[in-house]
Amino acid sequence: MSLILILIPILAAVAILMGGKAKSLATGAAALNLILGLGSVFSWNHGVWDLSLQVLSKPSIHLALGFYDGMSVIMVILSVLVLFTAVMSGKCPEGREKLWYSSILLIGAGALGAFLSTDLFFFYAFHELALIPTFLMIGMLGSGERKEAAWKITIYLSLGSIILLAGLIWLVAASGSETWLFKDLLASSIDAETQSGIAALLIIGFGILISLFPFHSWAAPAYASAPAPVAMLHAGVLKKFGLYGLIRLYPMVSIGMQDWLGWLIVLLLGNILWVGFVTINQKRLDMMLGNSSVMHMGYIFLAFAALVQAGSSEANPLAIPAAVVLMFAHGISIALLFMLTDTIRRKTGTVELAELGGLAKAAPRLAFLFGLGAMASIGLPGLANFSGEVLVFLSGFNGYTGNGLGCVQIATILALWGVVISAVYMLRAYRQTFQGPSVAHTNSDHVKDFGPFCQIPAAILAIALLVVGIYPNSLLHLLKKEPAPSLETEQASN
Amino acid sequence: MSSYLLEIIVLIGGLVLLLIEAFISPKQKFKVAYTGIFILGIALFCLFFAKKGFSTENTELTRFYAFDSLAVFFKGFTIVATILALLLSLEYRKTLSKFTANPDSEDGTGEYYCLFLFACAGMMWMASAKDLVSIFVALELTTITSYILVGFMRRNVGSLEAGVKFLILGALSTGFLVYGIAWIYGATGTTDLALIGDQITEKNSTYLLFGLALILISLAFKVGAVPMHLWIPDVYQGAPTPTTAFLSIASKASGFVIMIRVIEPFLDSELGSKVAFILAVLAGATILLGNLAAIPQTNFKRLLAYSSIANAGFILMPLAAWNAGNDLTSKEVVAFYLAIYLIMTFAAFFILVVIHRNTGSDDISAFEGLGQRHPVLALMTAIIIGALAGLPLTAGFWGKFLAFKMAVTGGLWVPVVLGFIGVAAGFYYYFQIIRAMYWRNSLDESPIKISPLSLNIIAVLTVIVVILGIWPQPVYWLVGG
Amino acid sequence: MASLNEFLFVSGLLFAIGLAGVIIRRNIIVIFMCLELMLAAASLTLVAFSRFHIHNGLPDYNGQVFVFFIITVAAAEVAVGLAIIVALYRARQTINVEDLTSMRG
Amino acid sequence: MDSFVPWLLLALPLLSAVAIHLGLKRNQAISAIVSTASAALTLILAIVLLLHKEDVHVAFNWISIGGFAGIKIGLDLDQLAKGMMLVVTGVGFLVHLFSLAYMKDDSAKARYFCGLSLFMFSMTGIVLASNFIMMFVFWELVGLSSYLLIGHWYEKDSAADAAKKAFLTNRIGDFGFMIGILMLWGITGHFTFSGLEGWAAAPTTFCATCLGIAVLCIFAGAMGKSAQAPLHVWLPDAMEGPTPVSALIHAATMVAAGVYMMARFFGALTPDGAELSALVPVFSGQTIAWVGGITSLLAALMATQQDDIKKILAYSTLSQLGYMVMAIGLLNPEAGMFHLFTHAWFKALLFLGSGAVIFACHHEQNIWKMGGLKKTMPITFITFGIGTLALCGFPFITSGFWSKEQILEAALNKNTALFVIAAFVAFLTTFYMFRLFFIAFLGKSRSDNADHAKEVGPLMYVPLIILAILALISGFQPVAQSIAPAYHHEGFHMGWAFGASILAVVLGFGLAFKLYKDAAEDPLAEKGIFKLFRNKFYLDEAYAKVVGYGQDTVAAFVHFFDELIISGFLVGGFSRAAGGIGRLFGRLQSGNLQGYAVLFGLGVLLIIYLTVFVS
Repeated sequence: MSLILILIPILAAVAILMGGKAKSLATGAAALNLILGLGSVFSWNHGVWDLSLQVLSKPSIHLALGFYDGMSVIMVILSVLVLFTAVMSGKCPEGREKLWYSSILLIGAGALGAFLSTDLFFFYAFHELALIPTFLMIGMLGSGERKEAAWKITIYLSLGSIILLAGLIWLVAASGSETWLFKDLLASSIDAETQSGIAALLIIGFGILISLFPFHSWAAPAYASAPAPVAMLHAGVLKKFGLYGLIRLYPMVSIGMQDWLGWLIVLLLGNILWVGFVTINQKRLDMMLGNSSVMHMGYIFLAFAALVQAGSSEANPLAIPAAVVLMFAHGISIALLFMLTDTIRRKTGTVELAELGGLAKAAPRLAFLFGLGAMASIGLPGLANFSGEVLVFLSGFNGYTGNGLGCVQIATILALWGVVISAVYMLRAYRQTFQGPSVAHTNSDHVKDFGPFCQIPAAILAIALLVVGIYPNSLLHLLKKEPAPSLETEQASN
Repeated sequence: MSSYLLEIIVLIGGLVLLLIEAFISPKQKFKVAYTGIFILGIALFCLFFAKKGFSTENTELTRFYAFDSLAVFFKGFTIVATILALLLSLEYRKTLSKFTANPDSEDGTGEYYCLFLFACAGMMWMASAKDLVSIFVALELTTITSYILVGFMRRNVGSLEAGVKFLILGALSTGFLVYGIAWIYGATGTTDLALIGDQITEKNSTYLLFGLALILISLAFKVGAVPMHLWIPDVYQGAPTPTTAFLSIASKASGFVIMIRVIEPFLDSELGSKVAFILAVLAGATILLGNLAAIPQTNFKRLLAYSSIANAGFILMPLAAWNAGNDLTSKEVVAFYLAIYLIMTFAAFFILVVIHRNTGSDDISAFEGLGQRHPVLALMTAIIIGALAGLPLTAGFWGKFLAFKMAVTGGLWVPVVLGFIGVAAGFYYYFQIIRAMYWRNSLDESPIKISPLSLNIIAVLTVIVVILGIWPQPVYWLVGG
Repeated sequence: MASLNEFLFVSGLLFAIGLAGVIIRRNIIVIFMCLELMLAAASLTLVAFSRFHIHNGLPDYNGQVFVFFIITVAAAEVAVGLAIIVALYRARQTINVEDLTSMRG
Repeated sequence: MDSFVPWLLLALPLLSAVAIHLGLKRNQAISAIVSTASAALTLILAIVLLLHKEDVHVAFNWISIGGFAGIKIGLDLDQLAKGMMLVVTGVGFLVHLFSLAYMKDDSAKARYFCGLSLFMFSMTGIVLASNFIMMFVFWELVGLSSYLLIGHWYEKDSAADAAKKAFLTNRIGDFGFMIGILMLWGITGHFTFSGLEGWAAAPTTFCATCLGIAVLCIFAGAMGKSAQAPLHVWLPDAMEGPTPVSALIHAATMVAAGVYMMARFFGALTPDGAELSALVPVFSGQTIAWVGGITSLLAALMATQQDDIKKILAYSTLSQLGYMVMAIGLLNPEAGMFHLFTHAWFKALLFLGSGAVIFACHHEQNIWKMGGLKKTMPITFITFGIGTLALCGFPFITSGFWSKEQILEAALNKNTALFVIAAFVAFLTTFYMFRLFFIAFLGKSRSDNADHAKEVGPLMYVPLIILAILALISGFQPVAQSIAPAYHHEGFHMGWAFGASILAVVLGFGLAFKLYKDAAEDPLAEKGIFKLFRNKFYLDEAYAKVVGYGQDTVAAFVHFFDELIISGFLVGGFSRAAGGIGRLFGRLQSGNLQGYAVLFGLGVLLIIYLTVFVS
């Protein structure tokens, strides 16, 4: 079943490349995936989703798919939601439909594959599969300084992947595990000294992929230049791969991670405060959003730091749920914002904040949806991000007894100031774009609002934000269930 | 049936081809290549479908000749590489005839095809050679043939310059090989590697290590390891492209098989750690230099040359982390790596030839606009380039992956770190091709012309690269023999 | 009779002279001759080892046989090499190695 | 009581807001009616609940995680909440009613009522919240509705900026609030008020200073929401919103939420009438009290020199909130709540009255362009007068007197300095209110707009009358006792406090009468210290500078360094280093055969050395 989820977009992409009707195939595939993916909520721990094929005997590597636990389910839901809406958003340049839609589908397939893999190798490999079309799309069909941006993201993320791979190989070698399956790896143990080195590689490797400070300079230009669906998928979904991986592998290096707790905290505060200030100084809506997405990674890292400090998910039961909810929320909200920024770019012809103003008059629906996304991203209660952020802050103070502040608590307090910073830039941008008197680019003769049909993708994301925001338990319940005992169907191929 | 019949088939086939070549009309010279492919096909068929029937029992040559799984794999490898090189020569013959006897006919191209068979026979023998003498002779058969293959375009200054450089440096390395053999012989009184292995002790270690160092110099030259890599960029760039492909794949592979044969007794002896150390140094230096020097390159052929140096470094890594145990052995990893390397590199050279025929240039800038001029070729190129860079889900990943795994298990931290730097640099320079294809526009928007032969071969190789990327197990079936 | 060490010293010297010639001389023909000198040095080493390696009262002739192989190979190498050098001369009118720098970097 | 009735209190306004947004907005009139009806229904429910004497507690799990106590969305309807509910729904309903007329011709009436309903929902959430997280949720949501309503006329730059400023200033307060909640959670292990109560009854060992800091952090939230100095700057700007909004949100209810929250919090820390000071260190209370006192003084001073009718009222709100906060800080939350209760009615009255005036004067807000409204708008005049008296604390007949007396009493008992300030503020209050009253309503009209003013319609004056009645009677003991019994109402003593209060009213009135009885322009304007008052102590300018030079310059610097060092130097350095080494290797590749031979020779030496001589 899991394989179907990955194959649908891949096959659709192949069909598109062979000359099928690009748009309808892509939309159909993504819709099918959405239904299947949402359906998994009810059936994920029944075992029907599991698959395990050995593709290499020495070392033993399996094409193993399935839902490892509730976190995978949540990430898959995020992926199918964003994939579906990404397919429907943006505007494909004339004559490039094949490239456009097949790339989007491949990125989606890669992301789904990564989150569905229960084998460390394929977890890594699927992510790479998703990166290549990302690079290509930014370089070919992006806007603005697309080539520089694309080259930068290519080099950065490749480097990150390499460092990560080094960490993963070392991890497996040190664990002594016979296979690369998560279940075997997580059942093994590594001595403390080795853990430290592996943890460093994982932090840097995953960190580059997540745009952890100071490896963040690729993110904003790439998102600003990327075609809307690519920015949505990468910032919304693919970037979460790194965090997902860190959390997934954390139990194996829990001791080693503690050596780096101080650094982790410094870096995450770099994300929140340093990049926060960088964001305030942005003059363009797309760059502002790109930087804000970098900044918000810091909060998820904060939850991770809290987990590291506590030493296990039992000692800090809040950290992982906090990170997961915030990952989901950030994914949806940033996808929504990138989608709408692209809409603004197309409707008004500019994303320079100085050239915008009063757009709410001509495009109230757009203004509402963008406002919802903006409010979500600055952590307004009732929208998903708040649920995540409040859990992050709680996880930071978990175990605090009132006798002096630990480093994680201080980080939490400083991170809270980031909430103010994000409100500053987000409201400033919203004020500059939608409020005030209309200007040449935004008057109502020039700009038309969303049609009722065009707002469907945005509305889907908005609803997701609302559902999780109003009732976070809808996601958290998924995290509580135990995964199904994995099927022992190893079809050895030798 | 004796197993060296295989070499004899190829060798006699080569001689027969020379005869045919002499009597065939200038327009028909390409038929020589097809005949050569046919002969090699027979040899391949014999190798794979009758290998159970071969034996080396009770023959005079047993002392010099091994027929183990390593030999079988590398014989097959050589034959496949030669077939592909011949196919590539067919695609390249326009350029070839332009710089040989008579540009309009294909008068001067016939011998070119025959030479591959002789070189192939030499390499097949190398795969089996287990005595220093037979190693030397087989190696020289290949090397001397290669001199001609490199300098074949006698009206092309680049080809001749490459030929001379190869000749001088090649002969120099031969000198070191012979001198090294002499010292090993002096220390042990034998040239049989199996007997040498029994005599390796701490006592005579200085002579032995001196001899081994000299042999390693020569073999490093053969595989293109630093610091004996200097000939590679110039020779690869100047030589006719099929020769380059042949050198960078088949020749390198036979260099490695000999290296395995020579160092195996040393690595299994009490001097093992010393030999492993020097190999690790070579590996680290080779990876670093190959990858970093590739960064500023603008000529794709020269880029591939540096990449071939870099790959030699990656292959040296599992050898340095020597493991002959029953888990994943170093020999398997080397064979695995080379098998995948063959597929990717030949695909890259086929693409290069196609581009060269259309644009007359080997530069990276010749790839500009390929994404629009021929989307299918561009896609396949992207996959091949990705594989060369070592992206997961392409075959190229697995070679590097196993090499790294081996090195990590063996605790070779410095080469591993350098290796990762190298892979990162690799992403940088390989992706320049992708960038040129997709992000840049060429002035010439006309579609690329590509022969069905090339297209099919590239397509097949690409598909293999993808399938092996997801499911690499079949390589083990070949490697395991 | 001279000892093994003396033979080895001479042959080593010859080898070094050959190598030095390859490095120093600019004329390709001379370089090629130096290369042959190196092979000859190696052959001398082999013969010396062979001569001083006594089996059952007889020298070990394996080494001396190997020398014949070396001579054969050297001859083939010279044949091919000279052909290439001639072709080069016809194309460039020079056999000076310093003129062969069209490819670099 | 059926547990579903409390939920209705929350659900009705939310449903109304959602319905209006999703569909009803096409028909503006229906939207307005739906919203008003929901307000009316909640008012009825609130009264029903008030009559029902028992406390009601309902809750459902909002966030539940294994190993963590979880967070609930729960409603605590005790006496404190019920009384506040009455204020919220009562003022809310009247404001809805008033808005029907006031916003009649607004093109975005539906959006306006949607915002009002959203506010009613959020405010109800704050009042009924059973725990701090839930309170924070709704705390932010009232901030949102306030943002939306201040920015109702978003095309005006001033309105858009004011909305943004309000939101951001509140965010700064909420920064502290969240830290406070987290620290409190760490110290006590509870978010819920009932949990805190349990903890306070038998406290575990804890660090008292930490608790004091936590209390102050939580108070920071109140400072933002209740606009205490130095976070007060948003409230005067918030007057850019429609006047009914100012009455509801920025006078009667939302800005009082900070006081309510502190009362709720301190209530939870003092189960069964225990002394608060047993748990909370003295410095917390003192700080809070001084913040309140200083705010009330500064705001009152600033109010004396404002010309905009709404601004005067806004500063007076600040000043009165300062009173309430002072009462909280003096550990007498009952007094603060009592003042909140009475203040809500008369301040809503004043704002709606000013709204009526503004409406009648065609959106003229400068009091110097009004005048003589006594004749043209008699009902407004009378009700506004009642409101003014109540605000000044006119003895015995107004509600304001009773509640202010309590605060003065508390100050007198605990801190003489604050008592002096409070008394002085009382004097200032009377002074500036009568200044406003004289200039706007008496004398001659000073502009065409004021000339043509007509009495407003019944939809507007009925709420005024109702509020005027409440402004008079709500402070009397029997009334207060029956409506809001939780707001502890001590008997009244004749004493220093009473004397000071009388003196303040008399002096204030006298001075205002002397200066402004028939003034055509302000005799104090541009005079020394009054200029300072008029310019709000230049605080807004100072803040703009801080934001401009502090935040934006820092941001520009950081951005510059980000590009230069991280992107350019660090990362660029690596790639340049790699490329440079690559070119260096390329230089070895000289193309010269002899060069190669030399390198070959060196390589030979190296390998031989490494193999043979390195062990």
